[in-house]
Amino acid sequence: MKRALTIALLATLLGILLFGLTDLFPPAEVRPWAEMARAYGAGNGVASIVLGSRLYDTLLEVLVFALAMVGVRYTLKPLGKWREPVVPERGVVREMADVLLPVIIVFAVYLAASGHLGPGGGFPAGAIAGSGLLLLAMAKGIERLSRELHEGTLEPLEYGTITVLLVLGCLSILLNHRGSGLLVAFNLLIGIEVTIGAWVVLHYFASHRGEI
Amino acid sequence: MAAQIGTVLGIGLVFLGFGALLLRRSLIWKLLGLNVASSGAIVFLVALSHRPGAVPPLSGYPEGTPSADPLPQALVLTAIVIHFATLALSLAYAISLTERFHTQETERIEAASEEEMER
Amino acid sequence: MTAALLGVLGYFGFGIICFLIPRARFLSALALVCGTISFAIWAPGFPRGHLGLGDWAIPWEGDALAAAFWGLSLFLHAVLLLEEVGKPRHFYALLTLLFGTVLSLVLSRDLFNLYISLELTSLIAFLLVGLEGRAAQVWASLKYLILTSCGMILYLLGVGFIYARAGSLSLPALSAMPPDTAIRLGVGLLLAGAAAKGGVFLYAQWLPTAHGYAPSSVSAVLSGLVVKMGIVAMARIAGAYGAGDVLVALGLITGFLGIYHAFWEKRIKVFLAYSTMSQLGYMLLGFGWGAWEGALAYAVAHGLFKPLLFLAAGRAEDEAGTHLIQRLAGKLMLSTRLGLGLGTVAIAGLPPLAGYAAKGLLFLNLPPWGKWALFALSVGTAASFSKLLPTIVRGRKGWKPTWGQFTLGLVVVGGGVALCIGKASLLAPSSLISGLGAIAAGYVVFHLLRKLPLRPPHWRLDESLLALFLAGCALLFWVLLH
Amino acid sequence: MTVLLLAVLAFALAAVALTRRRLLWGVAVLGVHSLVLAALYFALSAPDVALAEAAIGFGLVTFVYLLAIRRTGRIAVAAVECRPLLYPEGEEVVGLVWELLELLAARTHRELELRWVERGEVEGLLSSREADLAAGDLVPSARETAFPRVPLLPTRIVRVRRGNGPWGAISGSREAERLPRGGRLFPRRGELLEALERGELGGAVVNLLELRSFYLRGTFRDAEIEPLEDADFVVLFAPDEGELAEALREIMTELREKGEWEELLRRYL
Repeated sequence: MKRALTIALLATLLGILLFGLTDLFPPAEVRPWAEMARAYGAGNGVASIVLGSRLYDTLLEVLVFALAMVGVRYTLKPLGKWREPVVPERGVVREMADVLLPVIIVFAVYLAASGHLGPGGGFPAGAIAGSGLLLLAMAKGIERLSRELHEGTLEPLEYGTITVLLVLGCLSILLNHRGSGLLVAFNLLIGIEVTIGAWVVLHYFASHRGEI
Repeated sequence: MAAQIGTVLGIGLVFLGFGALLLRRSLIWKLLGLNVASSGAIVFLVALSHRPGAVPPLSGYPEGTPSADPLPQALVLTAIVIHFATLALSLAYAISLTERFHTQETERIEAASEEEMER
Repeated sequence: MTAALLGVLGYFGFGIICFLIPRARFLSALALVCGTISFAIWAPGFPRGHLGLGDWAIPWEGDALAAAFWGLSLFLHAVLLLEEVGKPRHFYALLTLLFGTVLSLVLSRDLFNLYISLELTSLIAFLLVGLEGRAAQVWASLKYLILTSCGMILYLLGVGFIYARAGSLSLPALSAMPPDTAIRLGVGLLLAGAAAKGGVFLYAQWLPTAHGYAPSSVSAVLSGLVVKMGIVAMARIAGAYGAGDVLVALGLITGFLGIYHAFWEKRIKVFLAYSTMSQLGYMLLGFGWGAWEGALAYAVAHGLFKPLLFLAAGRAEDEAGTHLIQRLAGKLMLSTRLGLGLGTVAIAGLPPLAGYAAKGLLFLNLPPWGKWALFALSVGTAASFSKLLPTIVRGRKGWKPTWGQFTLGLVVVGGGVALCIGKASLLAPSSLISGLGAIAAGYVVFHLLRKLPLRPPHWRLDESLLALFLAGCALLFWVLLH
Repeated sequence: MTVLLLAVLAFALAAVALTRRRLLWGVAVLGVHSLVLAALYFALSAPDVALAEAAIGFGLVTFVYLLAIRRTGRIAVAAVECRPLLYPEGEEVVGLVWELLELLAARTHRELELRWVERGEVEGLLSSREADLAAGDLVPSARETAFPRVPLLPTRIVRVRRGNGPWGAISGSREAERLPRGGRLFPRRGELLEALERGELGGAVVNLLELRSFYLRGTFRDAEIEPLEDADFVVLFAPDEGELAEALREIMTELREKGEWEELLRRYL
């Protein structure tokens, strides 16, 4: 009964939405963006919007990301640590991890720094750096790396990055200051913030004792 | 044509995701459904940015070639991050709840948490 | 514009730093000072402008609505700083960021900026609800998260429909569009999504548990301010597009169903949460019928007496060691009972308190049958709150008022009196009689109905989701066919 | 054309992922789905979004999910090895109890994580919650009856006597509690058996399945057997795992009703 009702309901929703599509095409003209991108010193239309004309949205988005990570931290912390995760015995994996780490970092920095010219930007760069870091950490033994990247130092760095980003962003909006240097700075800051966020969260998910 | 296909796919994914959200009983599966539904909304927006024969919104293409609309793509970049953030938070909540009640069935979790509140 | 943005920036900046520094309450107070100065500078001029360059920039505009909510949130911030001493620093940090987001949201005139601001407000709300980490709170928070995420997916689809037709995300551009199918559908989706955030009945069945189980100072902000952000978004969208009748319909639904549930609810904070849902009906009716002044006055008034009720209810639970209304009677201190009592008579509309004045303002600008609907809602509110009377009347003598409750109570009385003096028609005999009549009728109705064996349904996650989709589909049909 | 192909693929993958029974498969297929979506975005001339989807939608989301499943989706089993009930065969684990545990995992949407332990470790593992349940060669000792338990098979504790010498039993077990004074304890069954074969022991306190394994090895042809008490092989659960125990009880009832239980017994015993 409930199943049938649910499916009927969703089918209705699907029908309405598909009906709406019939009237949707062709969409409105694309507004010329090249001028605006040039004004911000960007070669990438998307980057010029994300970091330029709609920078304020991006600042709020960074806050959303940071706060969700804060939430994850406060939710998982009371659960306590998981017992020492298994570390692979073979040295090859560990050595590969040592070689891969700089490659991943360089790639992430490249993505962040060239985000205003081509595809890329701070968020994907941070995601790649953060998850790469954790993968390697798992290969090397997570406890070792998390001792080195201590939360006591990461937390001020994270909040500091956000504060700098907020102040810089709002000032650039207010003073109408533009330029590709600013975009690179934003992307790098966002990259740092997302890297820290992703690392901390993945690390929490990996090492905190949840169920069982 | 590509844009139409994309929009239909987006709406289809929303449908699938909501279906899983409503019909599955396990919490983690519900969250997986929510994830699919939100990726559907993203596909929908990306498809709307496309124009026939369009190139990516990057400079360096010859003058006069039609380009895709950068704005929906910019929105989508934001939306992807937001969806990830809420997903991570909800998974953390799910872990914390399963830790306490040792089940993932939403009905049982709900009943158990009501019971806990009465105490 | 500059001043407003700097005020918001101050809130965000101090909020983030609160995470790091032990004296978080002090920093939060600095943010409040920052916001107040900024408010004093921008409010007189109602500035308008764009954040950014070119066609894609985010339009910002100050108006009466923004000013009202700035005033309310600055005041509530001050109250909470007075009320909550010695909480962990992330509590103050989240609170500051929450108020900052609210300040930014009410100024925004851009669909996507509204989306992100709504996400940010509710994200902070999830964290605040689950902050103490009791399982029921975590579950309430997760339910809140799942339901509002569904709403936001609908909202995002709506943004897509609107943008594809209008080529712009700004609300002024939306109002210039011819109402074809895609635009109608888009507006419907946006309204449904915002309703899921805004605590409208059927769309937001997360509200009773989230507001009922959260720590009481958090419930106070959530009920007083945060759910209204969804209503603000709905008012802005419907105002730009001209979909007032949808708001009226939603207002009637949430008003009466909320009262129906509140009437039979036994737990005090959940009862207050259902009452919040019904109170949102007044605001929706006001916005829907274009009585913005009255709707705003009611939003502010509700933002004053509902936090008072929640704070007093939190104290009451602590003092009596139970959350069942029946068992509270006889166990509460005089100060707590005074807070509860003042909130109750204010929400029931006793002249000349804030509730009465705001209802009166709303009443003036409604069409005739709207007046009857409003009167019926007032009777229902008074009836559902009648069950708090024994709790308020009987009790212990102790006297331990808190500063937050004291300030709120003072403003509920003072603001109401000031409004009544300012608007002479509120003190006309006919208004007074209808105000007192509603309370009396409510008390009679309470005694007539309370023995009825009606029990409203219990909204679990699956039912809530079904309700959301059902009501969403209904709304889409309505918008398409109108 | 590419777009159509990718769209159909993405939809099919999502549909497959959401209808799986095993969470791990669902997440894995959804990861592939995300990659296909990234390709689709690329085909729709949105390289920025494609990159973000690959890094976040595929990378981070899948990663977080896998880690979350690792946390929530496991039942940690402390397994006491015992041929026909629960024993390793090559890389695999097999046995009557294993089949039951797999049913339990499917019903509770969780994965099994097995850890071979010695009989004497069971109590400690369960009370420290390091294991959610213990199974295998498990007749609960007096102290272990405090844990929630589900009886599986009736058995009997017997004394077998072959010659002169001290008695032996496996430490921490019910049998060890019935050991006469001066008896010797062994951590594993294999060691007990070897001691018997070397003639260091005159007899042992065992349950019927152990007795059976002794017979199969031909050690006990001419022994005299004295029954001591009736008991049950059980699955023991950690103190707060009443839910899991309830689920297993339901499974057992269903199996008995459908007659599949007899079939299982015939297959393994």
